[in-house]
Amino acid sequence: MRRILPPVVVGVLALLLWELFVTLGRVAPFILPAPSAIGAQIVEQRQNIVEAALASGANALAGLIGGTLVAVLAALAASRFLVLGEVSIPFAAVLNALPIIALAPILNNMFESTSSVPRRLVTGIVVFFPVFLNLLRGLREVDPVHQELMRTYAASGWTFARKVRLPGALPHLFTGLRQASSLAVIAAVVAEYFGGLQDGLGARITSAAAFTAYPRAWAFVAGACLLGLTFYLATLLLERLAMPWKRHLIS
Amino acid sequence: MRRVLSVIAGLAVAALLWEGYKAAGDPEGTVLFGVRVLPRADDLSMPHLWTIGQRLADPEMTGGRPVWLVVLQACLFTLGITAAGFAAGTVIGLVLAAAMQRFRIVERGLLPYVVLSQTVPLVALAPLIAGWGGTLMPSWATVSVIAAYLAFFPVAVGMLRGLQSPSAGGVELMRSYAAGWWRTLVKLRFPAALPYLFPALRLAGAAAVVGAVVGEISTGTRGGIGRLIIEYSREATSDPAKVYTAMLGAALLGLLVAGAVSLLELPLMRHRRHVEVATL
Amino acid sequence: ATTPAPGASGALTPIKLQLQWFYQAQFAGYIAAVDQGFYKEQGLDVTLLEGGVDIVPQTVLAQGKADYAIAWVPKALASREQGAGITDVGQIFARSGTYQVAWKDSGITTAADLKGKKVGNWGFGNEFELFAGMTRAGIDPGKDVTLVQQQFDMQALLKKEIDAAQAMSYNEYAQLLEAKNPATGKLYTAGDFAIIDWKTEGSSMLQDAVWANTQKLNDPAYQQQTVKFLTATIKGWAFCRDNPEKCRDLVVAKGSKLGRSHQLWQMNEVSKLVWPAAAGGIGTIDEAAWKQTVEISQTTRNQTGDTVLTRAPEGLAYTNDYIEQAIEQAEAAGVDVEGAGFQPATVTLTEGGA
Amino acid sequence: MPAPDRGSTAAVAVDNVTKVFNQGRSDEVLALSGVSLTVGDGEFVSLIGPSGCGKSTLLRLIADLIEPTTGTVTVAGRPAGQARRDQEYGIAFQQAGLFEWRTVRRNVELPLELRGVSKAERRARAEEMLELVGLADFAGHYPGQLSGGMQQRVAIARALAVQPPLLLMDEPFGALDEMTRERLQSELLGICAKTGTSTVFVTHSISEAVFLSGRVVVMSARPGRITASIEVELPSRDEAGRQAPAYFEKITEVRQALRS
Amino acid sequence: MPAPDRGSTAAVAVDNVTKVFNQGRSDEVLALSGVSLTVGDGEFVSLIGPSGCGKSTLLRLIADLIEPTTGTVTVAGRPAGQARRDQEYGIAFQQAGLFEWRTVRRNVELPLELRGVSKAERRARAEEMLELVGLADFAGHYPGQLSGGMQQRVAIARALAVQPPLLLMDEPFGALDEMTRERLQSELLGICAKTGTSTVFVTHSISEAVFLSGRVVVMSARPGRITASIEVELPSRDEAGRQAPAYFEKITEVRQALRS
Ligand SMILES: Nc1ncnc2c1ncn2[C@@H]1O[C@H](COP(=O)(O)OP(=O)(O)OP(=O)(O)O)[C@@H](O)[C@H]1O
Ligand SMILES: Nc1ncnc2c1ncn2[C@@H]1O[C@H](COP(=O)(O)OP(=O)(O)OP(=O)(O)O)[C@@H](O)[C@H]1O
Ligand SMILES: Cc1ncc(C[n+]2csc(CCO)c2C)c(N)n1
Ligand SMILES: [Mg+2]
Ligand SMILES: [Mg+2]
Repeated sequence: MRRILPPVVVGVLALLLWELFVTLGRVAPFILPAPSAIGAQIVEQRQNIVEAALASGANALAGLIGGTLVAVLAALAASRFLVLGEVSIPFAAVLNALPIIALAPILNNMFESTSSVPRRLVTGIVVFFPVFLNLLRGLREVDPVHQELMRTYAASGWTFARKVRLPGALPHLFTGLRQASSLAVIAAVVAEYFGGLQDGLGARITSAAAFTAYPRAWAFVAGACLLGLTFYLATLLLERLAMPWKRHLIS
Repeated sequence: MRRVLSVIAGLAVAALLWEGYKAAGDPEGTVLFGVRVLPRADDLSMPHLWTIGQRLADPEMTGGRPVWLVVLQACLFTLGITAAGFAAGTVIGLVLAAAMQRFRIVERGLLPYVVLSQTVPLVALAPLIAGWGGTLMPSWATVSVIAAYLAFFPVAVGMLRGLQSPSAGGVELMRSYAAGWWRTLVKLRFPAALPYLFPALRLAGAAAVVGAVVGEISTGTRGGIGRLIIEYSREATSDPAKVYTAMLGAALLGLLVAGAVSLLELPLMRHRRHVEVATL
Repeated sequence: ATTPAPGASGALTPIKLQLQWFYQAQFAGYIAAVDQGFYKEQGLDVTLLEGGVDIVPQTVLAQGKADYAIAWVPKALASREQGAGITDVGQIFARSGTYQVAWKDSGITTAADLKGKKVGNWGFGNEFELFAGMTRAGIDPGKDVTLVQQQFDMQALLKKEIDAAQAMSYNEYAQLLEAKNPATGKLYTAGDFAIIDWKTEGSSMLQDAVWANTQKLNDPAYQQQTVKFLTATIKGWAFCRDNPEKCRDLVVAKGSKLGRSHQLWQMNEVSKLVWPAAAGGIGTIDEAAWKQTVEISQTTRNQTGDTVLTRAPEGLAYTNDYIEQAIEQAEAAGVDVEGAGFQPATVTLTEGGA
Repeated sequence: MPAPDRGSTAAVAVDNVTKVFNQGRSDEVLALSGVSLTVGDGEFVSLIGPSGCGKSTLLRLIADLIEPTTGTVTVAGRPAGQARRDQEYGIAFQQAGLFEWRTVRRNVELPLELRGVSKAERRARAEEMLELVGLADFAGHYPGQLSGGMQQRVAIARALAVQPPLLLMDEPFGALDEMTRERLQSELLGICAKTGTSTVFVTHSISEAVFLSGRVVVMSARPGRITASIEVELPSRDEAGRQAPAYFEKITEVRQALRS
Repeated sequence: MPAPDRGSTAAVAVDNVTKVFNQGRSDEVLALSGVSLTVGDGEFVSLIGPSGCGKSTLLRLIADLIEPTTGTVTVAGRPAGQARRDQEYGIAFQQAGLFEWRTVRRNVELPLELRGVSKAERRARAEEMLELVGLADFAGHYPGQLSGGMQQRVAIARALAVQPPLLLMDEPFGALDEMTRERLQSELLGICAKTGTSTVFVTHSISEAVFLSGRVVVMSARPGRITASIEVELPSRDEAGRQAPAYFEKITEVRQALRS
């Protein structure tokens, strides 16, 4: 209750102020629509919002899963072979600094703009970095006590990886995934911006905005926010399920 | 030095992969179950690296300036926008973090929205913010606003963690010195937060670049690299290598910003431990 | 607002015109009017604002950040419905230049043939003639075709990812003809493609028009200024009709990233859309064409089931008052405002439009 | 059993103090109940007791880092809050809590800096304090370059920098190994003797409490109260003292007080 | 002074061992030099000495976590490496080093799991060990839910799970407060007596070494060698023993050996 109340109060207050600002200030809807107008559009367009969110969500999910899988494999390899790790970390850091989203038009040409592959690829690449970098750090950071302990148990490299490295890196994996989850949604929506199938939230938002139908555009934006939030919360849930020991912590 | 070498090694490998795939891959790409899983390798989709290099040297249009110069100038323009956005985002992030640290209730009420703010697609914000151009601010500044919108987030979250990082002992020590909130902030919390701030700034730098590039496209601001990507990609049909020169420019921009942030960090982070911040 | 009487004090009135896309020959008339000093003659100092992907010119105009804007009629009418107070004061393009292009060998020649195909379009409200055409042919754009947003180039069609692509006669269509056919090593020719022209399919809508701020039109000074602006604009378009090469050069000098032969082609095609002008002269809004545009806007549905307009336009959506005065003044100055004798040239495209 | 009153010159006077954490909530904790304690001028008092008995709570009450629920705390004749603002005391914790971004010297200067002492004077005082704890040579080092014992010495120098009449220490040697610990104990005794500082010292170690203190105050848990106050007289406070029968006797006495 | 030979049944025999770290590099360290040590069957031997004298190094040599530069290490009559693979010993460190993602029970089961012990037997043995350290009720908890002392007890249970004839411990109680520490010491003695385990115990605390061990081995630093080996006989190893004069005498003897 103490955790829920303040954000709810802030949210309601902000919406009220927004509504008042728009109505009292006579702000035209094509500049800033009122929350009530957006709400009406959300109700009216709910079917479309859900459909578009499913399409964008599918892309985000595919990218998230694909990017994570590749990142996990790459991190395993890089933690196993030292040279690979040495090279990959600065390289990944450099690539991470690039505006990957701008790759979309090129990927559209290299693959097929009529399929969802290019935008899923963009999402996957965006997801890859935080997961890879965090997981690799986790895999490398093994408690020296654990390391010695496993040696006293005469455990093989594979056993060590399975019993110590992987579970020990789990918190790091989820740190990466938390960042990646909402990035995935953003990337999936923004990638739609560069052409391709017109079935997602990004296409709906731009098309509504082009008609100056801002309440409708913001209705889809609200859908995108909700989608991002869903992804984020789903990751949190997964994290709690995967790491029961973190749940039971006493201070 | 080692890092530079390994990045160069990585680039060389990437270049080899590119040309290798061009040589070995199907020009029409590989289609599995109706989905093209491997890209097309034809010159239209994947020009030779030397074609791209050549394109950089050639003039943009007959009698025009060479492409590399155009790209470089666009990069510099966007760099300016990015820097302004980065600076504004950093300041906003810092102020927010300080406010959230100071008042628990502000943190409780605001933090969820700070996280939520990043799920709003830029595409939606751009028209709203673009509307401020010309009246509230020069139109290039609207792009900076978009860059700042993306940049403030890692700073706010990372800095909040940093400001909260001093142990209870440190805080009690300052209280025993009868130091108020402000002095505690200046003498203890802020310096203690630096190891959290710099990784956050690196993220913010990358975010600002993305914001500037996408923002230029969205608001139709001329002169920058984002706009150039769109302009050149209109010509992808007849001049495919040109798009790639603009992409290289964007990459260069990303590197410039990342490098600048790292430089900022060097003198301040000697004798300090390094931490990793997780945003979100 | 007070608009100083031009010439009286010698000071020029600053004017901002929002274009709807990148600098290209589509806007040659305005570019020429600036360059040739036609606006200056009228006491106006016109600044052109370049467009972009997310720039909605009519919104910019309604927000008061431009004095006039160039926009397609259906999109502008949609914005009016959302509260943007704007009025069409000059219908420069008498007809639509939108095609749907397919490969000759695909067998697509009419809208009806699009059923079940992957159909490219631009979105952003540029797709309504296509949707109207399909609707008239009994195809539901939401169900019977796969809609694909085209990128900023024509790759998707050239690679046969889509079966038909949206193209402006003056721009994207030319890009197709500037591309090299890898099979022959030569440029593609018109013979390689089939064109669905919405003018012949009966679903064409009015395009580039000059829009003014409705509220400000109550101000006599703005009225006066509008007439002057339109007069100079007419001169600009007439100049380009008569001097296409010169206008091509002006456009290229503006920094258009597309090349010279491309812009000459575009100049020629655009002139075809302007000239010969509607009855009454360039910019006059033809009642029938307007009605058709409004009617299609109200009935055609897009993929989400929305129509462009939910009701007939209210208030002053268009007026011929100012363009008629402008035409009069231009004629008085010896300008041919009808262009009845306009003969399009034949432009040869080079690779990449260079 | 309240400690005997040492008169009005007392360095610390805790009078019938009760401390309740989270009052009125479900996780309410009665940490201290009816505690009275007087520390005379120049006296060295140790607080010992099982974990969670409220030793730190009592120390933090004296330092005015928290406020008593009932009762009063007086330091140097003033209310604790006033004494804190007047910097009547120096404090050190189990974690040295040095600021890693400041050199050793600037760590010691910190409390002076906050008092607005001039740069030259700050510097001189810091050097002096570092001399006292035997770290003059490390003034320019960063804390990360020092061992745990050295860090703890810097923390003590920092606590002493304002030359406070009262020193409050919460298990300052808890994290050190026994041999380093014994060395620092001797040093601390020397410093306190030289400066005439009164000291309240929280510890878990019986031998440490006995070796250092003039009086060992024993506390019991739940709710924390003072159960015994044992005066300690040793023939000497040095290596010989650690082997004196009186030392071992007092250790046994304190152990028994703790067990009871 | 080499420790006396206890015959061929020795649990541990370290023979003239030298350990050099980073040999041939500029940061070469001679950690141990000519160390010989024999631990008899069922004997409890403590290693004590200043920080950095090589106590942990010696223990890790016995555990075959590192290899001697010269000399040999024999555990239960076999080379140390063989003994490690045969899991002849259990080990515990200052950090409990529990796997936070495993419940207490599964932490204790881990060494059995790696030996391929069947599930049912693993479970039974883990319960038994937890019973022994008094944590049977916490089998289903995660380490994060336990206090430091409890964690350390789990670590001991884990070390004992394979019922090794030899127990190696490196400051296992170093991070605990004195009272918890004393309780665990008594428990450890009980367990060792019950199971007849031989023990090598590294500590910094003189009183701990004396209280626990049959023999205290004193080491000196740079290069680490054994300087004394003090046999300890106490009337009893309980609260009374901690107050016996013999106890205090031995403490003084070890302290002097350390100082010399
Ligand atoms: N801020 C707080 N909020 C709630 N309870 C507290 C707080 N601080 C201390 N307590 C409780 O008060 C009691 C006394 O705590 P205190 O830290 O004073 O014990 P201590 O004797 O110093 O223990 P230790 O020897 O472990 O340091 C404990 O039960 C503790 O849980
Ligand atoms: N892996 C290593 N590489 C290099 N030097 C080492 C290594 N391990 C230990 N040393 C050095 O060997 C010496 C003995 O170290 P060791 O850890 O055995 O001491 P110790 O007696 O256990 O000390 P402490 O009481 O602090 O635990 C020290 O000087 C240490 O720096
Ligand atoms: C995203 C996007 N929007 C519009 C067009 C097409 N376009 C180019 S010129 C023109 C006429 C208006 O100026 C139009 C509609 C495109 N290619 N891409
Ligand atoms: Mg305490
Ligand atoms: Mg050690």
